[in-house]
Amino acid sequence: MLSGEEWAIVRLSLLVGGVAVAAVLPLAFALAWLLARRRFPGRVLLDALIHLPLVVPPVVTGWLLLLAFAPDGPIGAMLDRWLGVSVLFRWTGAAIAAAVMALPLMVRAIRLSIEGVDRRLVDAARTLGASRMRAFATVTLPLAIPGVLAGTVLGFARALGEFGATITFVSNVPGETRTLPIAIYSALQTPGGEAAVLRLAAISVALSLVALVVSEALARRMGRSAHVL
Amino acid sequence: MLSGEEWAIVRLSLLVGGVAVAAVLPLAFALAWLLARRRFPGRVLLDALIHLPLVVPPVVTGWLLLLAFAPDGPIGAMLDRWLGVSVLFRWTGAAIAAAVMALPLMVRAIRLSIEGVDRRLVDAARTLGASRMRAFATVTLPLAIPGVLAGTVLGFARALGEFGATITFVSNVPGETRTLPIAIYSALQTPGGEAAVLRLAAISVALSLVALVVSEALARRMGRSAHVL
Amino acid sequence: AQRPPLVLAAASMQEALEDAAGAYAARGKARPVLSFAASSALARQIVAGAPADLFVSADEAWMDAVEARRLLAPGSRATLAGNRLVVIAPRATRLGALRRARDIVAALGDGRLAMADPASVPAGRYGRAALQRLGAWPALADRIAAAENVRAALALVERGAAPLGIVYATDAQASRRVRVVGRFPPASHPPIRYPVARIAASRNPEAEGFRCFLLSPAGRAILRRHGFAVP
Amino acid sequence: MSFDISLAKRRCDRLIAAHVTAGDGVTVLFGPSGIGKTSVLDMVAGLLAPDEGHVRVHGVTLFDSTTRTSVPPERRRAGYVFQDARLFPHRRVEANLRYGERLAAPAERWIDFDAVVTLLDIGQLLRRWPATLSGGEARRVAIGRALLAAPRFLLLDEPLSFLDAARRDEIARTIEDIRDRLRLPILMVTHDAAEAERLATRIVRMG
Amino acid sequence: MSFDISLAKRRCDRLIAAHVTAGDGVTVLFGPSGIGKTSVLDMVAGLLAPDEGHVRVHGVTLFDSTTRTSVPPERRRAGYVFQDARLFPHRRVEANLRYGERLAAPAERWIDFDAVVTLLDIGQLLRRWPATLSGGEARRVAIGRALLAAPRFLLLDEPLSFLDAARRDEIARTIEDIRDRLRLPILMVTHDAAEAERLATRIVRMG
Ligand SMILES: Nc1ncnc2c1ncn2[C@@H]1O[C@H](COP(=O)(O)OP(=O)(O)OP(=O)(O)O)[C@@H](O)[C@H]1O
Ligand SMILES: Nc1ncnc2c1ncn2[C@@H]1O[C@H](COP(=O)(O)OP(=O)(O)OP(=O)(O)O)[C@@H](O)[C@H]1O
Ligand SMILES: [Mg+2]
Ligand SMILES: [Mg+2]
Repeated sequence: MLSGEEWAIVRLSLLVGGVAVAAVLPLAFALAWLLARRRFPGRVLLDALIHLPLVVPPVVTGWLLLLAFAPDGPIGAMLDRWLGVSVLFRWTGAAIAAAVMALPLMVRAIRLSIEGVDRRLVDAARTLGASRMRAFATVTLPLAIPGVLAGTVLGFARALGEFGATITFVSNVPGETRTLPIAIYSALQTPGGEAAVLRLAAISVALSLVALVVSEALARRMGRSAHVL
Repeated sequence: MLSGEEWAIVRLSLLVGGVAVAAVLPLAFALAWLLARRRFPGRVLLDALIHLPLVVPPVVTGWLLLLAFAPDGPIGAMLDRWLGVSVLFRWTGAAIAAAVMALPLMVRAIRLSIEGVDRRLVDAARTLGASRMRAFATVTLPLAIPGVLAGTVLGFARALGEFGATITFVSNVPGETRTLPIAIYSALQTPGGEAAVLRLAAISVALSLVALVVSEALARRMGRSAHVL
Repeated sequence: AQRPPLVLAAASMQEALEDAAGAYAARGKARPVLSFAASSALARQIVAGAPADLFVSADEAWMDAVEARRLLAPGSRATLAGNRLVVIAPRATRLGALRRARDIVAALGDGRLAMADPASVPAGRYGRAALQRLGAWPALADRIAAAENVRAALALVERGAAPLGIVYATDAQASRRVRVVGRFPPASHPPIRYPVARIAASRNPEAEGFRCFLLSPAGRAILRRHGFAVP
Repeated sequence: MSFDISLAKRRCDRLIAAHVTAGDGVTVLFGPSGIGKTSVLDMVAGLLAPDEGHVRVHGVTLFDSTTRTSVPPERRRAGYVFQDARLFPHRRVEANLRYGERLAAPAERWIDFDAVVTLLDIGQLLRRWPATLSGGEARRVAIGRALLAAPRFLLLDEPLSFLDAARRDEIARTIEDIRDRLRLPILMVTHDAAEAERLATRIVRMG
Repeated sequence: MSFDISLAKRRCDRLIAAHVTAGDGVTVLFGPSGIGKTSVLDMVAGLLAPDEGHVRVHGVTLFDSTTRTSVPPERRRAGYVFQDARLFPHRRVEANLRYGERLAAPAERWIDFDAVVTLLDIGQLLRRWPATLSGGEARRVAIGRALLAAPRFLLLDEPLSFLDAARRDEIARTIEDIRDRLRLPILMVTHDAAEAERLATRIVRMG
């Protein structure tokens, strides 16, 4: 079915997409909660900042990431000094690019769900002895699960499809940063590469179909968002 | 402040993004409603199809659009025969690309909101004499407004940032398809174009900031999603 | 009034062709409309039947692909310009001039060599051919950072993400952040040529005018000024 | 015959069955919590599909499982006061009240807006959003909304809960009035024996 | 002194004021719809910030505007039965009941799970989702949830609404028991004169 090289690309794509989404999910949730429930100065600015990777072309995002993570860039220098690592040309860099691109989609979806959570249920939890944090974890969070799932699906799909920022940031290194879209792009650059493009695109679509089916199943099991009297 | 050429690019970007989002919104809503409220065979497949432009790299989406809208492509031939128009190299084509890329984001956000609408309110509307359609228009739709707004913002931001599909589909024609991201790409291709890149990117960000502020204001006015006793 | 001709051109020709279009307009002609993108995208648009007038490709392969479908006006294909491949390093590098290809391997240290994707992008394919011919490819094959295009490869070197890169001489000349540390002998790779041709379906009379202008001494002077080699 | 109801419906672990044949007046459904009173009203209103049986009101068949008839809820013209208030959260109180009124043919209306507002003493709430209402206030608005939709019969699910004695009395008097003067069939759930005593023309016990 | 409450709060167009000083037993808040009874309970529970005044229960200051004290709701240990049921829709009935129980120190609990289930007759509902409960069933679960959280005082907002006479009586007996045996201070809202009569140690009229 799949060639060895294709398998390697699929594995890498899943690794990059999975790690990106898993790593950025807590941040996305925190940001969504801030935007949904708190009023503070600079709120709209934060919101705009989060939307940035959506508005600015991916290539620019990739370029800005490169500036930040380059050996003499602000984050790159820190990583080098403290951890002695570099994400350039590494799958970790690809995951960072994917995470940045997925973030706005995840934040919006989660925020939408949090805004829909009835605060009176949180009140009820508080009178029953739950601290603010505990009420959040046991009421707000589970009731926002539909948004978390939707955000995760969107983010994962976006991460699977991420191309422009990734190739600009960490280029196209087989086994490290050559994810499905980048392999597709390579094929697309070659005259007569259409067959390979369609094949690889079909693999992407199959992956996302699996992700969707899983998320729908999860949603059905967890998504008891029915209303109380 | 802005040069004449920059103004033209901004106007074009707003036109393309605005038309794309406005035109695709009803479709997005219909699809979101179908996915949220109906169970039918092929539902997950439809869902996957909608997510496609997210998963597949934009360049591939652009290429597929090109195939579909080419003079002898399935849609292009129809457009030509019935309306005598072609969208190739035209801003309408750029709007189509932007709409396709924005669609999945819009559908997800709207769907999330529709799933959160309490059906018992729809029941109440029905007993008060509202037909299924009317109850939908007067209860489900307004209560899903937060999702519609979130979807519109996401979709508009995505449309403003759309690059890969657009340039592959309708190229980079000044005044027709050279939107902000494509102008940014052009600047990136020019030696020493970094200043222009940053300037154009700043314009994009400013536009999206305005869009966000407007949407937040709208949300505050319309988003009475408080719960009834 | 007649619409000006639409020229689809490789992104790496952007500055030179903008200048040429300006010069052409200064002669009282309508300024051609220029659309820059990757040659692959432009070629596909032409193949799909999009209404363009001229095509300037970054390599022969994509022009061949269009020609194979009989979409070029017969006899209109010509070589517009040529280019050279160079090795660059960040401006502040302490490297001396590289004389042999194997010097690249040594100079790279544990860094990567930035170049356009050697599997697909024209500049990358030329670079690979040269490295193969000079015997350095086996040592470098898995040390490549394959970028989306030459400009992206250039950016990797400018930012110090890669210690060395292979780009066109035109790109190297335009960047103040890098220095040329080596040049590939022209014989080490297939000739780098930017072909131009008129699209068969073009009905725009000005298209041929602009094509001729580009190939005229005045047009070639502009290209030369931007660092291109002209026949 | 104002109500001719015979229904059966399985819900979770419970079998709900109801048989009501009633002439004019108020029919009170009486029975312990969870026996299926609300379910019966929902089935009469067309919001819940019975497994089998029939619903006829005023001689009009609204549902019949043998002929597979089921009139959609909006054409049943039930004035349903739900056990929960179910106000539309995105409309102010006035817009909630007007929702059904606007959909009813003017000739069919039998009470006007001002009369409802006065009766229920909700004049000072008209500009409010439902989320800011107290329990009793929301209940009164819900009653008003149902009355203004020009219904041909009433389904009242504990309509007087959350209300103080004075208001209960006021609204009970209105129900008597609707019963006696307008002769609208009324199907009502209550747990209050005194209320049942006062309003019921007949009492149907469930369970 | 079990309750020492003096509160003022502006809500929309209404000024809510309440003064309660009560010894042991059940204090019934009585007053017309919309006068502010629920608001007072919310302020005692810590869910609504009073504009000024103080709340002391059992001699412990839970709120005082002069000293800017405000104990967070989770440490006030109120057993609050809301006017609406407010069950957690994502937890089954059993998990709803256990929510507060799990958070209470075992030593503080004064009623156990099985006793609550028997008392409220909700044994067959334990595996259900709240969305499938009838009005009275939801109410009973809400009462059980509040009792199981080992509260040190009770706030009951029309706890017996939606319940049939037999169950009302049962629960009223439990309230009497809590009042007399456990001597928990109880602040309760009801519109039912008979209920007030039966349970109230004293009645505080609002409005
Ligand atoms: N969230 C809110 N915002 C503004 N006003 C509110 C809000 N909630 C309640 N009110 C108003 O405050 C007043 C007191 O409400 P409260 O719910 O305390 O009344 P109540 O005495 O419990 O009435 P009922 O017996 O009808 O439940 C009412 O006029 C009500 O409309
Ligand atoms: N959506 C539902 N899904 C499954 N079972 C339900 C649903 N709604 C109600 N039930 C069950 O059906 C039975 C009847 O419920 P119903 O609401 O009709 O009772 P009721 O007589 O109105 O009770 P109450 O006086 O407590 O309101 C109850 O056992 C209830 O748990
Ligand atoms: Mg009921
Ligand atoms: Mg109240």
